[in-house]
Amino acid sequence: MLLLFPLVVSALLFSIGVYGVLARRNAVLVLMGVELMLNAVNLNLVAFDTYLRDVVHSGQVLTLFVIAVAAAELGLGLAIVLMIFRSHQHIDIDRLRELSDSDAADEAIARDHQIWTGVAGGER
Amino acid sequence: MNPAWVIALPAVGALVVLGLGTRAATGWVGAAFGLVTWLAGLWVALPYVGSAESERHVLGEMATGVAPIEVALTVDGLAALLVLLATTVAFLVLLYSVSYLRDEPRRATYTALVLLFTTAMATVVLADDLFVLLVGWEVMGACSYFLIGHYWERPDARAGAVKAFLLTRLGDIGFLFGIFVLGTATGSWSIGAANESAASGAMSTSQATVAMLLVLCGVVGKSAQFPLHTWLPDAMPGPTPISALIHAATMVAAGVYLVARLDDVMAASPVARSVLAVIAAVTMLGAALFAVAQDDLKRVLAWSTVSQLAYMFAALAVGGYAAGVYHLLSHGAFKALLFLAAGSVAHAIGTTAMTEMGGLRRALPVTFWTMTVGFAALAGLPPVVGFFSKDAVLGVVSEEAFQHASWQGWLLLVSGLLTVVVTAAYSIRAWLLVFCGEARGARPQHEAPWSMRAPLVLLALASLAGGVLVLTPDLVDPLGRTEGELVHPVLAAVTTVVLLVTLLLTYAEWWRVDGLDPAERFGPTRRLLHRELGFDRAYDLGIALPTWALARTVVATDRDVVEPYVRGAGTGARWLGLGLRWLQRGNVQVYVTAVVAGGLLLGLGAGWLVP
Amino acid sequence: MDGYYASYAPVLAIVVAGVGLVASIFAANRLLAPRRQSPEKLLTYESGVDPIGEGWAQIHLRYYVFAYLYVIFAVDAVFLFPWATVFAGLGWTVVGEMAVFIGFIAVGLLYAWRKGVLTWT
Amino acid sequence: MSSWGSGLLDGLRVTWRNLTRRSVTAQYPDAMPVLPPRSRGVIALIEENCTVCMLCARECPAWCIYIDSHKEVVPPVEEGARERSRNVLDQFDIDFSLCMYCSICIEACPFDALHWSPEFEYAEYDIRDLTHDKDRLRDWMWTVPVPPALDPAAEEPKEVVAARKAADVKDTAPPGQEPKA
Amino acid sequence: MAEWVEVVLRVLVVIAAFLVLPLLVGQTEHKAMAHMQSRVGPMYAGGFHGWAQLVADGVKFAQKEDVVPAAADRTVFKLAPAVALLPYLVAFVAIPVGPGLVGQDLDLGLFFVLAVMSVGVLGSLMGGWASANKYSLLGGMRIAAQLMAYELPFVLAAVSPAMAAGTLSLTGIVEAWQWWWLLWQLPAMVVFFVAGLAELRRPPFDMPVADSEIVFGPYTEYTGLRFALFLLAEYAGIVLLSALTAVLFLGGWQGPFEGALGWLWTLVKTGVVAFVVIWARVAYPRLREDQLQSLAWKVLVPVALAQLALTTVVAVA
Amino acid sequence: MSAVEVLFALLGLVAVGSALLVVTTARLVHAALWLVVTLGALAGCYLLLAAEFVAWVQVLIYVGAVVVLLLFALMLTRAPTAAEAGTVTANRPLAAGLAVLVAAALVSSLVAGFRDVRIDLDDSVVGSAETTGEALFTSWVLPFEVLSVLLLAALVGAIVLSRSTRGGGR
Repeated sequence: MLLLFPLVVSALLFSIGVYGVLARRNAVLVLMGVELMLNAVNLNLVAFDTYLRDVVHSGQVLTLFVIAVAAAELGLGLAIVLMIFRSHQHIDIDRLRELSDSDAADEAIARDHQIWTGVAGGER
Repeated sequence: MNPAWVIALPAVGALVVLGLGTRAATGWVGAAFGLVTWLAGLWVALPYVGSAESERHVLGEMATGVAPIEVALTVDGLAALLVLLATTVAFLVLLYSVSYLRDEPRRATYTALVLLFTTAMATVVLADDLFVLLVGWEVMGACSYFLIGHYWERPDARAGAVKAFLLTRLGDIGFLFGIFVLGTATGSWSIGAANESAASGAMSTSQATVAMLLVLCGVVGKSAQFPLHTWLPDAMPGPTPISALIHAATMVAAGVYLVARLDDVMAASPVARSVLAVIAAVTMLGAALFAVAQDDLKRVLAWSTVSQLAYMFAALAVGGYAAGVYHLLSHGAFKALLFLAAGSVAHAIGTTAMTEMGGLRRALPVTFWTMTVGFAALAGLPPVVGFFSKDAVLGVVSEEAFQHASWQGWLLLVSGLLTVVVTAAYSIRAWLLVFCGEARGARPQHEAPWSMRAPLVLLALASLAGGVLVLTPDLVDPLGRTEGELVHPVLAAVTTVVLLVTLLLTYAEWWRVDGLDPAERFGPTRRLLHRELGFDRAYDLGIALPTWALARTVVATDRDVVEPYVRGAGTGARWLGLGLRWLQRGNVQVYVTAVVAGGLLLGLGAGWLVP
Repeated sequence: MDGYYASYAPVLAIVVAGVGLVASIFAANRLLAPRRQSPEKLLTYESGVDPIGEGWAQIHLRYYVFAYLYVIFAVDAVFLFPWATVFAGLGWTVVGEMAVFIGFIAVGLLYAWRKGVLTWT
Repeated sequence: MSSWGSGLLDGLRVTWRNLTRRSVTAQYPDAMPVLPPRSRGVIALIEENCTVCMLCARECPAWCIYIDSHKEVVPPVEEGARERSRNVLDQFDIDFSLCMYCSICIEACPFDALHWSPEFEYAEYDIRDLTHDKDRLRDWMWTVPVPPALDPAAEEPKEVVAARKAADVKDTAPPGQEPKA
Repeated sequence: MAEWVEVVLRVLVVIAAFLVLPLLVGQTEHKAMAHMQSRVGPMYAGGFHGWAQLVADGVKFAQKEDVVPAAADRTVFKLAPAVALLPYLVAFVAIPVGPGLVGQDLDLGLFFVLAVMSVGVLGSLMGGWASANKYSLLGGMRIAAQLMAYELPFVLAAVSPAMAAGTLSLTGIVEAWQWWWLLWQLPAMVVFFVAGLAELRRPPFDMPVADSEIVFGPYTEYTGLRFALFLLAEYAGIVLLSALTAVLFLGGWQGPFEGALGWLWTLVKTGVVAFVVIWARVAYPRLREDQLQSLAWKVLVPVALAQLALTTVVAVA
Repeated sequence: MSAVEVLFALLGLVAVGSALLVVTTARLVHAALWLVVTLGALAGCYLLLAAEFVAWVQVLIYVGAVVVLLLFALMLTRAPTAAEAGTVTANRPLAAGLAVLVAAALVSSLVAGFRDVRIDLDDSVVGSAETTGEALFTSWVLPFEVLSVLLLAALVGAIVLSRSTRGGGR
């Protein structure tokens, strides 16, 4: 079989995953995009393992590790998403902007600055 | 039997105990595991006590970049003795703890940690490979951290735990590099290989020196020798049985054990031996002097441990392998006894401050008699075991001084004899303050229950009978590493006379002004000693304060010099930032898009540029 | 009937056959069954009471926690299978490796137990 | 703990014992069931006894009795007396798809117009057919069994006691005086 | 060419077994359960003791109207029964009945069966969600939670005989089986069986479909043939569980006259286990959801882990 | 093309097609179900690449567990049966462009690099449980043990996250 078969499938899956991560609004769907990308990597690993006839089976073993790590990672990610849902009642990524550069954020930074350096009063 | 059982059993016990939680049986289950471990220890160790044979069990092998790490255990004469010591003391401590911590809410973790501690010590003792030893060594450090901080509600316990952890860790860095040096020098991580290559001369003197100096860093930290000695007394807020465990058989003994284990490498490096001799000389006298001035019974004992460990190092520094090991064993017995007895006192009156004690002889007869034996051993009174072992140490030191006329020998001999005096003084002082005279503070409620008394009696018997070992030097030195006898009659007579004079003088002093603390005789020096010559303060002044000062300078420089520029840059940046601000919208996906696009550009660029 | 691919031929065949079977059952049903639909009949069934709101109800988070517990342990259990086939040949070292592995996870289980997560309240 | 395990075994034992015994199921359509006395199969109506007092319909918890009537004027019994009006039953339906066989209507009837019949085989294909009109209810009356005999030790029925008292009074009282029942 | 014929034949036999054996179990359940409750069960269909009752049921189901609620997600709703059923069919391929009498003897047959069975949970979850019904959704979630909770002891217990035999091939496990394994692997067998019961949502583990609480869980909205497929899946599951228990723990075709009657032994053992499944349904009351979860996590998982340790020690020593 | 190649091409097509649906469908649960199809097809691919064990692990873990987790999360965060409006952000055209670019870059470089390279599939199992197990427990012990620590950490993390909700917000 042409090595290109799995490689191209993997590349396409990866790009689709990229699209999913970038364009999806629902946080759970974004995580699905991540899963697609991870699976693309796994396919690559397995394909090269078979192609190279690796004695220590790096590809397959790493795939197992990736699957395990991905399961743990996804679980924690989803737990965080669920927490966000509890506090915000939605999980739209583009509406979660606590970390944006806003005036409120500026003030918080100034406050922290004061605490750390002991300088009374910011420049504002 | 595979020696791995001695390591595995307490580990399993720790898990079981942890699972039991705060049930009533927790302590007993722990003690049962202690007993089982002790039996396993007996089984494993007894055939090798006093035998020149050794047996190696390879459990597995791990490949590394250099030499493979062999997960291997070795039982030989030295290891067997220490296995016996460690498992016995651990069992007694566990038994003792059943009653001592009866009402303690955290006794599950406590018992589990004691068992884990035993596991770690057994690992250290049985390890054939330096890395395996290091694993035990570090687990022991972690356990001691937890146990010292057992009463973490108390600030002094927290501080003591952190201090112990940091200081021993400081030394362990050196130890780790020492292992690397040994490993690269011999091409193997095996302790036996290191000793062999040193003995055969394959290892150069400079390699041995570097390695041993680095290893000594770890040893000094673990065994609380100068200059890393300050953690041990501060570890006293931990539960008293733990002190017994740490001081007698495990943690601090590990340092001595390691030096004894690497005796051949040590012998290959005169420099390392000299360094060790200086450290031992300074530590033994200094620590003994500190012990004189303390008001807290456990602190007295702690300093005495430091001082006694220095004796062992003194012996090892002049090649007195047998004397060092003998003193290690003897000290293990009587120091465990002393601490457990101190615990019994504390259990009865609820404090360890000697200013609160006095006249406890009547109320606590068993504690009194056993602790008297302990103090006698500590002071080195014949015929208790301490007399013989100390005599053995002083014997090798004096041989070194007289026969080889080396400055190390003289230094150690003078320091050792002075320490004998001081040790006798603080022993009898503590004895007097605790048991004689008027009751000063709390009245004892009760003598300890049998599970606490039994270990005391057993250890006291061991201390009394331990002198017999002198008759069979092969037991402690089966390979005949040290020439010469363990008994030195002349020296023994001299020290005994000195000792008795000191005891009488101190007693007379106490008798003269009834019940006065003999330490008051030191006058203002006492306060200095009480503050332990201000080592802590010195460390603060010498290390912490400069660091703080540097930090403050940096802050000031930053604020007054750098800040205006920064502010100027900041103003400029703010204008820039206002322009860029719209990018910073908190939308993660926009950021990720940028990252992916950037990565893609880089990749494409690399593809283009690199043919 | 040997060789790797041949050994999976029946599996493939049964998947295809199964899909065909289910499809044909559904097709038969389509032909045989009557179709008389009314809005009443298509109403969501809530024990005879008219349904209120949509078919979604707030569901407790513990479902998720239990599922996650399983995922962790399933990942764990998966490694047991290759281990089961090789451990007898490779000896105690491999047993020790797996003991450490399981030990860690068991500590997790113990932690969950002690924290009361395993209690469905 | 031991009780927990033994409970498990008990469950298995009991079911196994039942499995090995003969089943007690009545093979109904093949063998008719033996009904106990006073079985509540269906409600029968004696139209003649009904005075359209509506007590039954009002007491019915399931609202399954439908009664309709009209008034008729009855000529005076004797000369000079007032005319009387009386209710005539037009419709008496019981909807057995609603009825819950509680027997309240039968207890409530002051004139013994309603009775239990043990007949139960009146299933229908159409639910509407389960509403029985007064003729059908009347027909059920023929299946109403004779009340079972009283226990030997039972109290005498009130009616009998009253009747006997009346008879005694009649026997002993001087003629011309009607006894009050 | 002959190979293809053989493949087709094997597949046909597997499908036939898949369709017939669950009916047998179902009929046995009808009758045994009735008698355990002092009833006689179905008596008419087919004449002799109602033997054709389930066939009649099937015909009835096929004629019933297929109702999809207006609020439901039609596609998912319709696909769910198939997703619930097919994994069991596929898993049947790897179950050996006798030496060589197997759909396909896979090298990692045990793992294959477990992996395929774990897909079935999706069917219930899909059905529960797609019905757009609160009871269904809750039931679906409960099923998924229950399946996941019990999958773990199930898998752990299944590893034990594989460890003992040193292979994952089901045929290999039967061949390595010795009679004393009955004792050695007893805890694993109990855990496996109990967890399997819970996986199938059989009473006493039928909380997620408890009719007195949440109607019929995820199957509430299902009618006709689709409902029947869910039922078929349940009974196929019983057969599969019983066969797996027989193969993993009871020694499959091992027994007297195993040369000629091996296949019969497997079937008999399977039948006995299936009967116990039915028996348990009659004998025990339903567990509450909290009891359900704590049984899995606090009893079965630790026991399974302990059994693993025991197996390891005995196998290596 | 051999049967294996045909099958692989088909499975690849299924995987890619359903993956596309995963990221485009407007119904949340459908996305998860399409993901099942993708993962299943990938498991088939692994089977064809003779990595037997990995394939069934993929089924057991991904299809049997991870997807259920995803479905749980979707159902806990309200997943209506009807199609939902606005499941994609305004970022979409940019994202699509980028994805296409990534695909083009990857595929073109892969084609350039491995144009005529063939995998030799000689009907032998590359990844049976035994071979994988041996590799895993002899050469990969350390990462394997580290993995257990990671799983423990993840477990504790999830428990902490789920418990902190009881105490009520910040």
